[in-house]
Amino acid sequence: MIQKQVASVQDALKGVANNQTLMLGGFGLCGIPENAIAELVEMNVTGLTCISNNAGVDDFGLGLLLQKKQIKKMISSYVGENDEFERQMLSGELDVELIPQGTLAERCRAAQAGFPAIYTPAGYGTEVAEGKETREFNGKMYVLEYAFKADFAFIKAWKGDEAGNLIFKGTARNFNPCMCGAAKITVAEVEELVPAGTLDPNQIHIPGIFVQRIFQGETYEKRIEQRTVRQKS
Amino acid sequence: MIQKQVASVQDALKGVANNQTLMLGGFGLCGIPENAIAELVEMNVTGLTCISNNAGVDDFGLGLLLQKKQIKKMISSYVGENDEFERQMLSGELDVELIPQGTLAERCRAAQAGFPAIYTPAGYGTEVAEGKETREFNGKMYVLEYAFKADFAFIKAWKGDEAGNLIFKGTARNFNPCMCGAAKITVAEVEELVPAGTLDPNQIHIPGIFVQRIFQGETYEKRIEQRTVRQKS
Amino acid sequence: MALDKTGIAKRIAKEVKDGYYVNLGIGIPTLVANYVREDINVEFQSENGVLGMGPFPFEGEEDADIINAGKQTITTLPGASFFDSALSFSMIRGQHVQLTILGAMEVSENGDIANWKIPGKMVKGMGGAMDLVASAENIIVAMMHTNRAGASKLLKRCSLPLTGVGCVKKIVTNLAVLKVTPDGFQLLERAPGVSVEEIKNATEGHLIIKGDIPEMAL
Amino acid sequence: MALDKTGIAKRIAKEVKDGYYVNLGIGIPTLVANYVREDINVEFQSENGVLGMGPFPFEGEEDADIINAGKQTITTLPGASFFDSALSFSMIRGQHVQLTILGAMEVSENGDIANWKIPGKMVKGMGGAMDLVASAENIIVAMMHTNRAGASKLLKRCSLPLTGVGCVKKIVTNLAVLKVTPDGFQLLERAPGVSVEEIKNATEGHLIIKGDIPEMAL
Repeated sequence: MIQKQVASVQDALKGVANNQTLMLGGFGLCGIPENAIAELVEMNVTGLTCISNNAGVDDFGLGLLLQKKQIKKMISSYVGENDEFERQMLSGELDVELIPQGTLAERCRAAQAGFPAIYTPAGYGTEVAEGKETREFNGKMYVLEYAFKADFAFIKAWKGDEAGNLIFKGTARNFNPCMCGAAKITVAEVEELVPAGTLDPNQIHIPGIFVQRIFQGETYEKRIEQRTVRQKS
Repeated sequence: MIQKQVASVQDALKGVANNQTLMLGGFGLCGIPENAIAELVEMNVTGLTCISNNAGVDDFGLGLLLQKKQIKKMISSYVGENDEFERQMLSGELDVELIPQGTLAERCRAAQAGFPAIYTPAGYGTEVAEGKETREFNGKMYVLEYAFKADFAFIKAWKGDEAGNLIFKGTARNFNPCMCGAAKITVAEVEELVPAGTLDPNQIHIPGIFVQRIFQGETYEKRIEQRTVRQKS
Repeated sequence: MALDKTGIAKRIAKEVKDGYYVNLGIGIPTLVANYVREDINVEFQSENGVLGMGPFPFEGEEDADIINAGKQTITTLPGASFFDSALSFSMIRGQHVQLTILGAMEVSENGDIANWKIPGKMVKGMGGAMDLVASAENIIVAMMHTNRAGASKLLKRCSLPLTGVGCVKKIVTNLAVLKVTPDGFQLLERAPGVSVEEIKNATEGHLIIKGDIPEMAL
Repeated sequence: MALDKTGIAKRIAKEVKDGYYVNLGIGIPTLVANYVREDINVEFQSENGVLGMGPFPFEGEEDADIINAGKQTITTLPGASFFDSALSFSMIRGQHVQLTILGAMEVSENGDIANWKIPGKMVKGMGGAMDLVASAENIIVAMMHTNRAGASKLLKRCSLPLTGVGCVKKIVTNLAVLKVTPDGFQLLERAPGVSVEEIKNATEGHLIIKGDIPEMAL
């Protein structure tokens, strides 16, 4: 078994530097690498390009990095519900590349799986496809989209083991699996880190080969963005 | 919940006809749809094109269809250990397209995921790439390979539920997940079929949306091709 | 009388057929789930990674790890499954989802849709909408017929940046049900008490009116 | 004395470094697992869908659902995982596997490899070999230096259909360890008691001999 466990979030983020490209898992505030984000704030690295489906809210998730102007560019599919983001974007301080959500997932997966590019129908005929190569297959048009290149991927899983194996919970899975192994170094944080052999090999969502470093996060706030409930009748 | 359960292997294979293209899961004899294969023999459909990593052995798996000359063409990555196969291939009775194993998996996945084609480095510079489009990305050469088109996919899973959700066991997983939803109709057979709600939604390998029909196989021989053991010391 | 959002959702719910997997967008489409006939079997997919969505959780039972694409806390029904974003869009791109219902800012008479950006003003992003409209074979748009300023949202050509090209099949608004045809918007049904004239006046794109236009049954 | 298959496997085992994920082909490569140093941590991947392979099972404990790519029954070690063929080749194509060891029928001096077909005679297929050699950054070939007829398998140009082009980095045979360089096969080590002359005679491709060639340490 190849040991992936590191002692702390500080050890896990060694090598992160200004002007790097980072991938961050999560959908909205669900399944985001809270501890890695907190440490990025602490480290105060700047000029970051962040590949993440969303940009957090004003005071949580990637919003914390936006507040401190650590992010130079966001590559996302949806960035609503964040006033500071909107301000920085409209003022031109922040560079924003909006791409379709499925394209985002698949450009991560391409990087993970060694594919240089993919053909997707998403965005054909829209400004997302401007300047991009397009091609017809069986009468339908597709856009050529390239694999991402990133320095670090920050992943949040539910459980993990020393070997780097990961299990996700519910919809906190989202982009996390596709980003594992899609960057030079993949850092996973988990709510519960267990010894190798504890997890059922049949039920592992991401094998440890895609993970370079793993640690147990100190705390998780797991903030809910839209608390919707019904009443017991 | 959308009901996918059918009463029998006969119901599950309704619509299978001569000259169709079939996908069949399995690696060697591990994780093959034994009951569907037995029914294909029974139905005596002929002129089949079979997409399957291997072609079984002389008296089991796809070898049973070969014996009865039901197969016109095999698309596989490895076809050793089958004398009748070799005889039919060398005599020209059987058309054989050999393709790299990763390409086979990914052409299935492309069909499942709505991608028209993929670029893979596998086979570049070899006869597998002859007549195919090639292209350079970042100084490396890739071959353009197209998504498969198939009429039926026959899948073997360990457990499944009425909603068509599947869980695989061990290395019997192999090509089965990539073939789900990669044909017009996906037929899954399982060792144990349970009511919806029994399986943990977090631990489902293939969601039922990719499966049109599911049934519990009557028996499974699960033959071992290479029984290798060590002695207790 | 023009429909309210609930009315639009109720009318769209009638388009949902037995055995359909359905993706519901944010806003009016989300409401559709409440009005689907109870005697048919349908599963709702949310592109953030869940199939078999159920109602909102009871108070105190919310789970931050179980949300829909609108980031709302949800529950799941028996037969549900969770999966990652890649597999989720495999379902969508691979046309395994039978019906997509989403909102729009503009639709054009050739089926183009715009719903993700107002240049210089609002840029929330397309989320999964571009993947959905580029792949789905059956797309219904749920929206108000006109914007707050009273201008038509059913246009000859969209003025806003497009989300997808020639993809919308049907539109249900507060005033009408319309089908996108090669010749323009064909009026299928009127909202209760709404006249053809009112719909005509609220539609900038080419409106096709063939024979008597019945009122919607809700 | 020329090495036997076990000797070749032992020599190759020394190329396996701490922290490596390794894919072993069928035949001699499979034996390598038995000789890897016990003080280093290595995980074996098999392309049919398992990472963290252990030894063969004890008699009576075989599981038909747990095999390696050679279709042999195996066990798994703590930290193992099972996955599908697509994810398995993501590991390979994505260069997450650090070392690939496989057999060959022929290797050419520019690193081409042929190991899947003898036209008109033997066509077993390439299995995962074409994916492995097209993607792996570190490929070691394990084979006999000559074929049964005594002809060299280290050639100027392969005569058989290729598996991959310019991909082999190192070759360990029963006679020698060789590195593939832009100028040809560079002889690195001799098998115990085998002379440079013997290796020369058994090598059809261009052989580069620089300085003293040490004997292998096993």
